[in-house]
Amino acid sequence: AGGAGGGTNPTNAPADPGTAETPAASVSDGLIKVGIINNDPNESGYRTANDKDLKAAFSKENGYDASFAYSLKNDEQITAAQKFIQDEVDYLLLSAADTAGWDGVLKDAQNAGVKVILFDRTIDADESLYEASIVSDMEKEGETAVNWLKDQNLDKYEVIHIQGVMGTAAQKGRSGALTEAAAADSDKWNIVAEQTAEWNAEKAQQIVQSVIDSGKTFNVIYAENDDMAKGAVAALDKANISHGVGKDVIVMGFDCNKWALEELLNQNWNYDGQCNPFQSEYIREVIDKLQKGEALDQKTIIMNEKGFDAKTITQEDVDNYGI
Amino acid sequence: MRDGAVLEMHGIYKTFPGVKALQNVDFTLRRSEIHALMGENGAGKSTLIKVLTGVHIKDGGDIFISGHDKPVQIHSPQEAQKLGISTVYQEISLCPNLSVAENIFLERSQGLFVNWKNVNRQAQELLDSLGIAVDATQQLGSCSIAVQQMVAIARAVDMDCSVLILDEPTSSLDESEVEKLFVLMRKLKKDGVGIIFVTHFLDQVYEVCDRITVLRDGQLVGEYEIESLPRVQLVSKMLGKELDDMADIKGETSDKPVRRGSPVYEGRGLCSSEGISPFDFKIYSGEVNGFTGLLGSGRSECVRTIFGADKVTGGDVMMDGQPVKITSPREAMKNGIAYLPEDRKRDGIVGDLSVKDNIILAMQVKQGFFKPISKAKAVEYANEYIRLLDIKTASVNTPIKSLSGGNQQKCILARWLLTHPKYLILDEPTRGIDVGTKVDIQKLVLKLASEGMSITFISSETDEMLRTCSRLLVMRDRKLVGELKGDQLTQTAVMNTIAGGEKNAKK
Amino acid sequence: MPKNKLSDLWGTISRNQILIPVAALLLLAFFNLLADPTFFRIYLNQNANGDPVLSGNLISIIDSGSELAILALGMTLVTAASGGQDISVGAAIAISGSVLLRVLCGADSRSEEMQAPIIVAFLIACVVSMLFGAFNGALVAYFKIQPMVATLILFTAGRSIAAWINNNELPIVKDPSFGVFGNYIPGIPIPTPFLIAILCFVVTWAVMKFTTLGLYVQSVGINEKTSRLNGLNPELIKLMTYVLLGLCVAVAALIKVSRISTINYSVVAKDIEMDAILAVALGGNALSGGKFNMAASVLGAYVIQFLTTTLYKFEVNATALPAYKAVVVIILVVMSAPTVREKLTALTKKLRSSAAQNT
Amino acid sequence: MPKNKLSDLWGTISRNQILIPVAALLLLAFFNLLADPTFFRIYLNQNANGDPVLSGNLISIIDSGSELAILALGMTLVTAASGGQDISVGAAIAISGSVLLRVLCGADSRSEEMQAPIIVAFLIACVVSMLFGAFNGALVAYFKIQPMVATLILFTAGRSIAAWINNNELPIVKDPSFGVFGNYIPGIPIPTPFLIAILCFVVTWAVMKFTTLGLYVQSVGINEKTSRLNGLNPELIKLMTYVLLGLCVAVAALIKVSRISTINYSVVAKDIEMDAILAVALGGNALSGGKFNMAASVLGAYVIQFLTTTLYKFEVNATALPAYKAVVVIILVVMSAPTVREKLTALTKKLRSSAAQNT
Ligand SMILES: Nc1ncnc2c1ncn2[C@@H]1O[C@H](COP(=O)(O)OP(=O)(O)OP(=O)(O)O)[C@@H](O)[C@H]1O
Ligand SMILES: Nc1ncnc2c1ncn2[C@@H]1O[C@H](COP(=O)(O)OP(=O)(O)OP(=O)(O)O)[C@@H](O)[C@H]1O
Ligand SMILES: [Mg+2]
Ligand SMILES: [Mg+2]
Repeated sequence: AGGAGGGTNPTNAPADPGTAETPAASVSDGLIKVGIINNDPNESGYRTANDKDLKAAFSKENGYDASFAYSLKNDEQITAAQKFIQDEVDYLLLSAADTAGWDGVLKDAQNAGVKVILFDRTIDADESLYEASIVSDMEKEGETAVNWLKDQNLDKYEVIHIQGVMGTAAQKGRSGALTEAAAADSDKWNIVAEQTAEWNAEKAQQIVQSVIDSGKTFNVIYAENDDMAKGAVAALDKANISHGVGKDVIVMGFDCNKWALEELLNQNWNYDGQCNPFQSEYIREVIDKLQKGEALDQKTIIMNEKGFDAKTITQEDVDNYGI
Repeated sequence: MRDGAVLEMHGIYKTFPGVKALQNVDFTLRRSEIHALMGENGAGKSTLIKVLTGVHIKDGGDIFISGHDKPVQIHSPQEAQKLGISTVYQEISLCPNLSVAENIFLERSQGLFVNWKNVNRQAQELLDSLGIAVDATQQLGSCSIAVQQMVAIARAVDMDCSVLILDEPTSSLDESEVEKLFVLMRKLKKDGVGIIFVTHFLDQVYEVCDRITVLRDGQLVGEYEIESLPRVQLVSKMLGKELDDMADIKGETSDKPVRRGSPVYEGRGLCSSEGISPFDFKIYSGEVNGFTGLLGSGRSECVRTIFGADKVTGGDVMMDGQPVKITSPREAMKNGIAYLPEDRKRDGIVGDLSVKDNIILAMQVKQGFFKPISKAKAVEYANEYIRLLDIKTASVNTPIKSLSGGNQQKCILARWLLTHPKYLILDEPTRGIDVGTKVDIQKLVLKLASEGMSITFISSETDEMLRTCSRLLVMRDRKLVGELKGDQLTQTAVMNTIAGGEKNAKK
Repeated sequence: MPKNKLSDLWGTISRNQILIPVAALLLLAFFNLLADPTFFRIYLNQNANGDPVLSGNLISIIDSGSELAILALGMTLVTAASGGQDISVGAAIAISGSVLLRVLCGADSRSEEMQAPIIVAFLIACVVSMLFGAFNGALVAYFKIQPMVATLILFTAGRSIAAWINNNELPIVKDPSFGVFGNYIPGIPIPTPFLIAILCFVVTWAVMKFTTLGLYVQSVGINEKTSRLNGLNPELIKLMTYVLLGLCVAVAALIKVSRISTINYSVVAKDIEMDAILAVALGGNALSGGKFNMAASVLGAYVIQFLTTTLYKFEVNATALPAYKAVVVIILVVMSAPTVREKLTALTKKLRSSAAQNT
Repeated sequence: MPKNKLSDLWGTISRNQILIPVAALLLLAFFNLLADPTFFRIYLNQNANGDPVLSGNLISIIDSGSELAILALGMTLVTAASGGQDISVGAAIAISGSVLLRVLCGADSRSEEMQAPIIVAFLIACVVSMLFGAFNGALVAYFKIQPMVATLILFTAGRSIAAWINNNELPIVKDPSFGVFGNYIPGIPIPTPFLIAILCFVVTWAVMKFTTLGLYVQSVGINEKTSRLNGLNPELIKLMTYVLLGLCVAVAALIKVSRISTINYSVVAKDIEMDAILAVALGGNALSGGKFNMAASVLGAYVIQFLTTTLYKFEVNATALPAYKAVVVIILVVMSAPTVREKLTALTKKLRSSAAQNT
């Protein structure tokens, strides 16, 4: 799945079962028919990579006949799911916009014999309604990052905490670990500023700028995504505050954008946490097992997610894990 | 309160930024009388009425109403209505995209529940009883201004009132409709209603009124019995000048300039999307001509077609013998045509802009985008015309919408005069203008013509047109039906030609 | 002369503003019919609880479009009276839904039983929602702030307020009886949201028929000064329309939270304000206020839902989805633009006159 | 009588609409001064490249507020002429920035060198942006669609288009010379965005001074019919304002992408449309069109930025941030509401007359 990061193939790959080519053959081909419901790929670099990965994996060559539907709205996703059920797909792959409201459709799916696999996000529904759920554990991402930070053994942690859009799973998970760590050891840890930049580089820049302008000292920037880390660094550069490996301020980001990993490689940043968008291999594994009639070891499959340290990162990592 | 008075106002003051609109004005209205409120444009007539009806809050003074022993405080039109004061304002206050019935009902509705069928029926009965030929369910905006005006009157009249205020209700009515209105007013008067009547038509005052109150520059000049105040004196009281003879008011001039040569403007087979039948028209340099006809006969449509204000759908135009294309106001302006529209509020003023900007607008457009008129120059132009036309305004920077109706009209006239047109079209320039200024405008028209400008002059008052025009084009049912000139220019001849259509039609 | 009568009829229709959403609906329906006649299939089956339910694309449309249609009612009034739109309805739904759940769940967001009768919770939500409506209305009516700016405040702050009401928790109502409003009433195969919507239309229709509300709102919207001269109180009337919109919001919120028995503050009813405004515009109503036609707005709402369902049906490319939607909407709105309508009427007139000459 | 002169001056000021944003600025400044006088400290230090730069809160404000101020210029014109607002400016910035980067980076989003001179890229971005502006303008002017609905299309589709222009990639310009527009020109300690903004104001001022744009736009906004009868072409003028806004958008986009040398389609300039509209409203301009005051809008933009910086400075709770902002904005907008202004003028009058009586 690693190779999906690069490439420039346009997004409108397969879709249109029935209309494009060999309409009669499509079902009897022995292709596995999947309906994939995802969030809008323009939402973020993460989502773009995720979509590309899925499109590459569920191709005709790989034995799949895949249809895609995208929306950031739950209602629209449910509508799409109903349609896939009517189209009698074999598998319904779902990255839900919202955790609730899926019971009805999933029951319909079950009745129609459609197997449901959740990816990227869990939902509030009975476990019996889906086969497997392949997710990132945002809390774990946060813990990994905070543990890394703890390992730096600073005398004092003066952290600027730049949050994502409040209430999102990523924000909650990544904020949680830091808040906990700061509360646990309040002598050593101090949150200098905590503000939401709504995933936006410029807002992050303004927030850090504001901290600098008010003359506060800090030595860690904990930004909940790469864009915001980038904005923060722009503010540091303006004030001539050094950052990176062995410098005054430790910079931490998430999502492993390729350019962000390159910053690590150049020692400008210190840490980048992965939020793994390459879920297709996990999903295919599940489908293979189900096709063979094997049982799954567990329902909830938590993906492997790394945290990269500027001291140890290699060009290979950048190529493999950059999105 | 005096005996028989239904309404008394004492020492009323009202100031607008830069204008003392009313200063120590007294006014008394008795039961069963029609009381004319007279004065020049901007004298404060409408302001007095608006103070009375709670549109404006007075700065000082007391208002007494019969049946209340203390002075009443009127803060809103609703309160005025409750006190039995019913009003037709100068600017027609109706909703054009509602139906006639809805408009009538609006004023009188109380409570939240209605029966729409009854509303329509009652409205129709009311309209019929007043002889207004209109369908109650028709959208008001599609009726002519005259009908709209009658609807506004009908609506006010139908209320249970002891005071009825009519602020220039007749400015857009023709004679037969005015007559209908007078019948109605006399009937109400007999029923004990006190009526305040504002108009600039002296004939009408002397026809129906019992008493006259004259205002000048926001101050009371006096209250007079109609018999004791001959016309000449009334005018001199309004203008504040002694006048010796009627000739001055009538503005009679002996020599109407008629000049021949080649036509300045000549149109053939002109027609527009508004449905006017194709017509031919020409005007010579230094000539004043006009369109005449009944209300809605299409006079305005003709001139709008000439100016390109409506979508022109056909016709050839020559100016000074050269064929030109005029399908938009811009092209007309380029060719030296100017047009003063009849509906000043809708088509004339740019309400929020200053008097100065309003005056220079057309000139500026003619000069072009990259040649703005400098501020100093603009002020100079504005002041020149404020003096020339005697426009009453606090300053050149006052928004035009706060000027009195007549003064707004003068600003628009100034706008077009400033462009020094070859051919000037004036559609009802004297509507809502006081006697003094009316004469001034007529004189101005003749003066401009004598300097070589061609002018088309439209007015609902036939004698005004007879005084200024050397040629009259008669319209009927959106068709040009005749032309009168020279000796034919008499009241009777005009009337006959206008009416001729009916005879013909009956044949 | 049947021909003449026919063209007469056509004339009336083409002048009538409801023509526009109807034409849009027909157009979409026709397009779907051509592309895939099965689009219109409706079948009866059983849902997970064993109750009979109707399903099919058309049912989905009337089901999912209901909240929008209900909002369109209030939005039309607000538009007509104040010549502007309330952009805070989405956030207001979040607040109202949050209140509803707060009352139902009490302090414990995972309680097994409802802490209050649904009707009580709903009434409280209505009151809160109407208060927020009154807040917007007061800014617009008394402080003369442009509706879009005035409602921007609640638009920005609303979802924070909603989260705060429930202490940032996402309460879930476990009692299935609450799900009735967003799904099906056992035994009735028609989606409840649609039934609620119909109830709302009937009430609105009755109000329009038996009261002067419509007339007052229109005259205030057309000319505020005139209305005042006519003895109306324009401020009060404007305020009232916003309060009524608040009521519509509460009903829509009930349906929304009932659909999923919980709420997600940041996404519930997201972007619904734009759709509600579009519905009003598609109904041929002038967004600058004045005359209005409620039925047309409601149809407009269903047109939008029809369009959404159609786009899903045709699996348009994900990246292009908003673009497609936008393009269709623009075509519809252009169709309903006054200028184009005038042209249409003129055309009809011509047709009629030529028809008259022929007979 | 100096007293009288003073109150005269005060009278003039209180009637002047620029009073409002100025008062808002003073209010915010005063508040900050009370809370922490060091807020206003400005100091000179060196940035990472060793160039001297000014910093401090005030510098941050004039720096970060520049895009908004530039947009406010165009938005004011659009508002004045068409009596509505363009809600697509954020999406348009995404498009324009995307074009800029596409031209600079060519097909390879990670290229080390720029593929075209910046000026060429910028000009192309300007043209594209003005074309989109013309699209909006044409819908508004010729099809008479309400601005908000007309621009809704680009608002919805814009970010998809932006993503499509760069094949969904996020190009990065590596050449440091590109960063100049969003940061500092070596040797000049004032942030470049502010310099660009000043340039824009000067150009605007000159345009207002040496052309009749202001008069035309206002008269079209106040009375379209009259304007037509005076030889103006209202449609063309409206269209022009949208095209000019397009130009402002391109400039703002240049600054935005230069700040971080890349673009993120989904978040760049997010919600900036609302701020731009607010800036116009805070400047005391009627959102329903007509008379306008550009300088007041620009000040309005900086007021908004001042507010944002203040809120950051006071470290308000992240969840409550929108609520705080909304509350302050409402206070400012209410202050600038015409009715309140009238009351203020009346008060002044009273003060003056009592002053006159005393002398
Ligand atoms: N709202 C206002 N704001 C400022 N000045 C006003 C306002 N209304 C009227 N004025 C001024 O008050 C004076 C009196 O105006 P008013 O409308 O009462 O005149 P009028 O006698 O009715 O004139 P006309 O015959 O032209 O209707 C005028 O100078 C006018 O400019
Ligand atoms: N906007 C309109 N909608 C419908 N009918 C109109 C409209 N404008 C004018 N008319 C009608 O067209 C006819 C001719 O109007 P026009 O204004 O040219 O007449 P006029 O002779 O100038 O009369 P007036 O003295 O009322 O101005 C009238 O019957 C009028 O009712
Ligand atoms: Mg008057
Ligand atoms: Mg006329």
